[in-house]
Amino acid sequence: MAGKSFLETAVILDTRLAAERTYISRLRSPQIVPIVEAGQFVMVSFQDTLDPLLPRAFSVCDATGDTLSILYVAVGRGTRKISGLFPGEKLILNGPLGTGFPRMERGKNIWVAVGGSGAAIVPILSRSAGKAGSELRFFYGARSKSQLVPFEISAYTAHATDDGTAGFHGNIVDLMKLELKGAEPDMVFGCGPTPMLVSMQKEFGNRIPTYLSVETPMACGMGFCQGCPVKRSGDADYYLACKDGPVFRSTEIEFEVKP
Amino acid sequence: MAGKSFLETAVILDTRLAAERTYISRLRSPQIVPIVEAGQFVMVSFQDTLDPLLPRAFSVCDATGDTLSILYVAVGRGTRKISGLFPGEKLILNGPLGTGFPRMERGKNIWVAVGGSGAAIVPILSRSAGKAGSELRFFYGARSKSQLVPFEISAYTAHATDDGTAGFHGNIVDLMKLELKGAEPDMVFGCGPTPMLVSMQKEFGNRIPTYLSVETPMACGMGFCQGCPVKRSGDADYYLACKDGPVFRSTEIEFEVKP
Amino acid sequence: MPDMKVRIGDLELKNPLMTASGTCGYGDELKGYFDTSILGAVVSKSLTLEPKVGNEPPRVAEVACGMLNSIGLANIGVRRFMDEKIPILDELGALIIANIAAKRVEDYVSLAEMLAASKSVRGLELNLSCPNVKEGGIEFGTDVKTLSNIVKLVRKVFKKTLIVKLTPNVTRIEEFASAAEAEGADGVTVANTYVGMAIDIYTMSPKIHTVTGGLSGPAVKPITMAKVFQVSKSVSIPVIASGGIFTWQDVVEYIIAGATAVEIGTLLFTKPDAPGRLLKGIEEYMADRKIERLSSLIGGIRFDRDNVPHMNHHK
Amino acid sequence: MPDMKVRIGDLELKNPLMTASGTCGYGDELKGYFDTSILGAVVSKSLTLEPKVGNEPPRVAEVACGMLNSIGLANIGVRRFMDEKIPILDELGALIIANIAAKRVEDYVSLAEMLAASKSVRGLELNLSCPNVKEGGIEFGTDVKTLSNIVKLVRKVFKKTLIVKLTPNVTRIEEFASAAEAEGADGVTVANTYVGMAIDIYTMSPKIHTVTGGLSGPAVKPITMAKVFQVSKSVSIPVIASGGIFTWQDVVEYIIAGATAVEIGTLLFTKPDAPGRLLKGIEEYMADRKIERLSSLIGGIRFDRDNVPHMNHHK
Ligand SMILES: Cc1cc2nc3c(=O)[nH]c(=O)nc-3n(C[C@H](O)[C@H](O)[C@H](O)COP(=O)(O)OP(=O)(O)OC[C@H]3O[C@@H](n4cnc5c(N)ncnc54)[C@H](O)[C@@H]3O)c2cc1C
Ligand SMILES: Cc1cc2nc3c(=O)[nH]c(=O)nc-3n(C[C@H](O)[C@H](O)[C@H](O)COP(=O)(O)OP(=O)(O)OC[C@H]3O[C@@H](n4cnc5c(N)ncnc54)[C@H](O)[C@@H]3O)c2cc1C
Ligand SMILES: Cc1cc2nc3c(=O)[nH]c(=O)nc-3n(C[C@H](O)[C@H](O)[C@H](O)COP(=O)(O)O)c2cc1C
Ligand SMILES: Cc1cc2nc3c(=O)[nH]c(=O)nc-3n(C[C@H](O)[C@H](O)[C@H](O)COP(=O)(O)O)c2cc1C
Ligand code: FES
Ligand code: FES
Repeated sequence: MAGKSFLETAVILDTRLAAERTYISRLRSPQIVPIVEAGQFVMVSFQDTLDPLLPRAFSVCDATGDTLSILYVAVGRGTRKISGLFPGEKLILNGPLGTGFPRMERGKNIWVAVGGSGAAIVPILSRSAGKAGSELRFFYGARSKSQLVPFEISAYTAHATDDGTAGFHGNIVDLMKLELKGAEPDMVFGCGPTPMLVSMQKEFGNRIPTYLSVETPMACGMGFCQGCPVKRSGDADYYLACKDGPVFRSTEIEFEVKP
Repeated sequence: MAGKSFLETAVILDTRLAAERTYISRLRSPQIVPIVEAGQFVMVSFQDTLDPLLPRAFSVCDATGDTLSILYVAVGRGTRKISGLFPGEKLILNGPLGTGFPRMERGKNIWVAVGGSGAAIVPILSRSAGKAGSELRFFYGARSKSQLVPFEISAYTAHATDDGTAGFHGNIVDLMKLELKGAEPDMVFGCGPTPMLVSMQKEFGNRIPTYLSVETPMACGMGFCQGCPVKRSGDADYYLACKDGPVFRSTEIEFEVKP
Repeated sequence: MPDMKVRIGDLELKNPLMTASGTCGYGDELKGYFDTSILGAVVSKSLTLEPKVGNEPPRVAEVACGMLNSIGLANIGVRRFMDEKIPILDELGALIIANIAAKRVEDYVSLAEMLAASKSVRGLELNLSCPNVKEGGIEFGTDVKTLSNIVKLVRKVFKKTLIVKLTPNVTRIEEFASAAEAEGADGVTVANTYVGMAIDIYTMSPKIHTVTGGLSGPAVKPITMAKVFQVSKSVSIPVIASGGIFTWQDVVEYIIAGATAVEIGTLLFTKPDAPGRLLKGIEEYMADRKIERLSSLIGGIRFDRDNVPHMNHHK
Repeated sequence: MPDMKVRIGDLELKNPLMTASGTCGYGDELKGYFDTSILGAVVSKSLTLEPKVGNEPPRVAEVACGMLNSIGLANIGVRRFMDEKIPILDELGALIIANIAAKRVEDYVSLAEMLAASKSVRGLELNLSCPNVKEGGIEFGTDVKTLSNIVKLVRKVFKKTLIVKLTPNVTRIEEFASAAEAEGADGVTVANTYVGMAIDIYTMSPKIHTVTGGLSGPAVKPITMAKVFQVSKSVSIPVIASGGIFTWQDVVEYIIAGATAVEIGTLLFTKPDAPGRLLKGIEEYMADRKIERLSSLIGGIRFDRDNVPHMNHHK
């Protein structure tokens, strides 16, 4: 269940292009930063415009001091608009929202698969693993080298690209399967495109505790609209991605297969 | 009749606060500048947003070199948004549009009444009077001193304010009536709130050639929508403010009196 | 502090701001964002006799100045609402209006009977207009006789304030409003969402699982404004406006058009703390213009009947 | 260069882009902004037998993602259109579709006869749906029998492509489309503007002289999309989509929903040079996806009939 959250007008400190079409914006957000946990998200909306109308969900990418950052790929109206804002301009943040990844514990080994904008969680997870004393290994996939954000983290990071321009030539789950032959993590986390999550659920879900951050359309992010159902496994009922998730134990949910 | 016009993506050079809530933005607009005439206007619209949806009409305030400026009072969604743009950001200009003030001739005396955002025409009129060698006198009214833009022009300028904080205490038409006792201009121009124009039509329209720049809601500014009718005098038919105007000889038009 | 009180039937609201059904869960979710007791009323999500899981995803999609939804009346059922949510709402000081939906006429009556028994439920809003359920729902709302029948039967068992929420997807909404009035409704809500649709051109699939969904948000405001105006000229019971309110100006506009109260929906998704600001804006507007009672603004539009094409149709 | 040709009746358009009636004067005004011959067709402002001065101002007002208009069919009359405008349009290389409106059934027939005589007029669009005139206009469009009668009589005198422009302000637009088809129309335009309204809260006056006006622009796109989809499933003649097209994606979306061609309206006010960019966007989309003929996209939406609530109503 979601805990306390704030609606905060946050000032943009800076925005940098971190990889192809991929930006990281840092915002001053003193209320949200101290209480956010890895895997939680913020809903971002604009002042003084009806276009876009609804807030956009972004995983918190990092949170330290009074600075919160988000990482996003500029694909549509919301992200393109955020990427074009100047330092000093304002966004409205609602957060932290949702249920993040489970607490990490000292000495535990956790493997984290990320793909595309799912890489947003790398910095915040590294930071909290550092605090908790767990061991992280990142498996980071993208279509091509140019789309990989070069994070400055100490954790081991393996890359995979569809076109073979960096790291393993192929998809990230295949790479993990290879590496899993010689090791057994305590938990697996995943954040990225749905096909990646589906494949993680299938490959690891039944043998390793696997936690997946799912992405669904969301109108509110707060449990107001019932717009973000995620099928409960073995049940006709739904979870709400925004409150019960976005991170779910992979055994709890079913992905709907498009007809 | 309107002549040639351009649709031009113009870069904002700078924006300054010129009086209370009143801004002057300068834009690089090399196609429109060389052909614009005093009293013509541009339709200004935004890239990449549906809010606001329609373009906004602004009288050309000044045009020199490749730089066009507009003067506006930040009252609504369009003007507030323009005032917040940074140098380097872009607007789309469609212009020059409409029929401006009549050509000025050497040695002629012209009195110009302006009020509120109608003051936009002061710089461009001064510039073209300078070229033509006509004598301008400006009569500039506002609610209060803080709303008067201090233009750097050589022409005689009399001020009037409703609250008496600058110049004549009262409205601009009354001031002109006083001054008219000792002089007789060849033409009178007016640009400002409709009540000012109505009163000019009534006071001077029948004895001095009087040209008024009217403001009506406009959707297109180009004669596409038929949205900007102005009643022809003594006739059931309408002119279009955007093509036949916005400047009309005061004897040609009737202002509709609200019931 | 100006007087913002308005009446619907026997019910006095401290101000005209209500939440719209289905846009703030059961109302209890609002408490994290503002003091819920400042609202005129909280309208619950549409309640059904049995819990409903709702439609398959995707259920929501953004469009220009609006959104499509097809939630399919997902809700916890009337029983759990009464047991779990009403006590919370009571504690928050919210004035509760329950919104109900059903596929069968009898079920509306059963729901109304159950809710009539709760002291905390001060009014009922009949959702006869959900465009996203396969049976009942919109059919009820687009047939005047069925509407009359449901209102008549519910009226018998529910003596407190009874509001009928109308669908806008009809040629002449006034006929439905008049039918509700004739059967004793205390007010009509104008309106539910508009049938709309959006397609992802890359996958060629509809953006909503049910293909069409309900359009809400600022996009619908001018259409709903015209309907509020028309309905308010056709009935003498209060009209509650619902559609695209995003600013305090929108609230005032609806009231001038003829609304007695308003419901805030989609706005809550973007600015969940908006109600306080809306109330403040209205207060300042009233103070600036020396309007002492908000009720004096209702239907205050200055217009000439002869100018309105639709008002001259039946001459 | 992909094949964008589409057919409406006997008429082949080089691409599906048409201008919407009343949004580019008589079409001749476009020439300052782009080469008019790139369009599939130019639709004239609604023409009446006699010139009309139109409604009193204010006639236009902006609303969220849209605008209201109440022009009242101001136009130069069919005679002057034929004498003065057709020669200009011919010279510009535009394919001309004349749009006509009238208050009396006989006048539609007279207009159709006159325009049938012009070789340059390749098609006729009947405006049975203008919401802003006091008699006729919308009344014609909201009564199936009158619509059938007009289409039948016009069909007799006009043998070229005949299109009926429908009002969206009805419960079941499919019934009107089917009636038009039954009387021999070659296509239906879905749809004209939506009855809407806006009030200036400071003067308490409507922002449009006629109080209500017609809503157009992106705001209406999802509603019109649903209607295009529904109509295209109900008739087998081409559907022409009109409502809120602002990007090339909007054009593709309508075509996937079931439209054969589209009309561009309000967009022209903001971006009068847009048609070239729209065509380029569609071309690139087709090239990227190796779609050779645009006509193969028409109605290509992937959906499951069982999911659509409205399609199950009459089961
Ligand atoms: C819990 C959660 C966390 C999230 N975290 C992040 C995050 O950290 N970073 C992030 O970037 N996003 C994140 N998202 C997604 C985010 O909320 C937005 O949906 C996304 O950024 C796109 O928003 P937009 O406004 O730019 O695009 P929109 O304007 O809303 O829509 C653009 C959409 O149109 C489609 N589209 C457009 N062009 C094309 C094309 N050429 N080919 C195919 N499809 C196309 C795509 O579906 C695209 O998403 C998250 C979502 C959720 C639910
Ligand atoms: C030919 C022509 C030339 C023009 N030239 C200029 C010019 O040079 N400079 C200029 O500034 N404008 C000019 N205008 C007007 C301009 O086009 C815009 O209408 C105006 O700037 C407001 O645009 P906006 O988008 O900011 O306001 P919008 O968002 O379109 O609407 C704001 C409107 O709401 C109303 N409003 C809002 N708040 C209040 C309030 N507190 N009290 C009363 N009413 C309120 C007012 O009517 C106000 O205009 C011209 C118009 C025409 C037709
Ligand atoms: C996500 C969502 C869910 C809704 N659920 C219901 C509902 O359960 N019952 C109902 O009567 N109306 C429902 N509505 C309609 C709203 O109550 C409201 O009438 C409509 O959204 C128009 O108002 P708005 O534009 O302010 O959102 C829902 C609307 C949305 C957006
Ligand atoms: C200013 C204006 C004038 C219009 N005049 C006519 C008209 O004369 N005849 C007609 O059939 N439709 C008329 N329409 C409707 C348009 O042709 C079009 O169907 C409608 O605007 C929806 O498309 P859009 O959202 O792309 O503008 C008019 C629309 C506008 C905005
Ligand atoms: S996004 Fe609204 S309930 Fe989850
Ligand atoms: S503003 Fe469109 S015709 Fe004048």
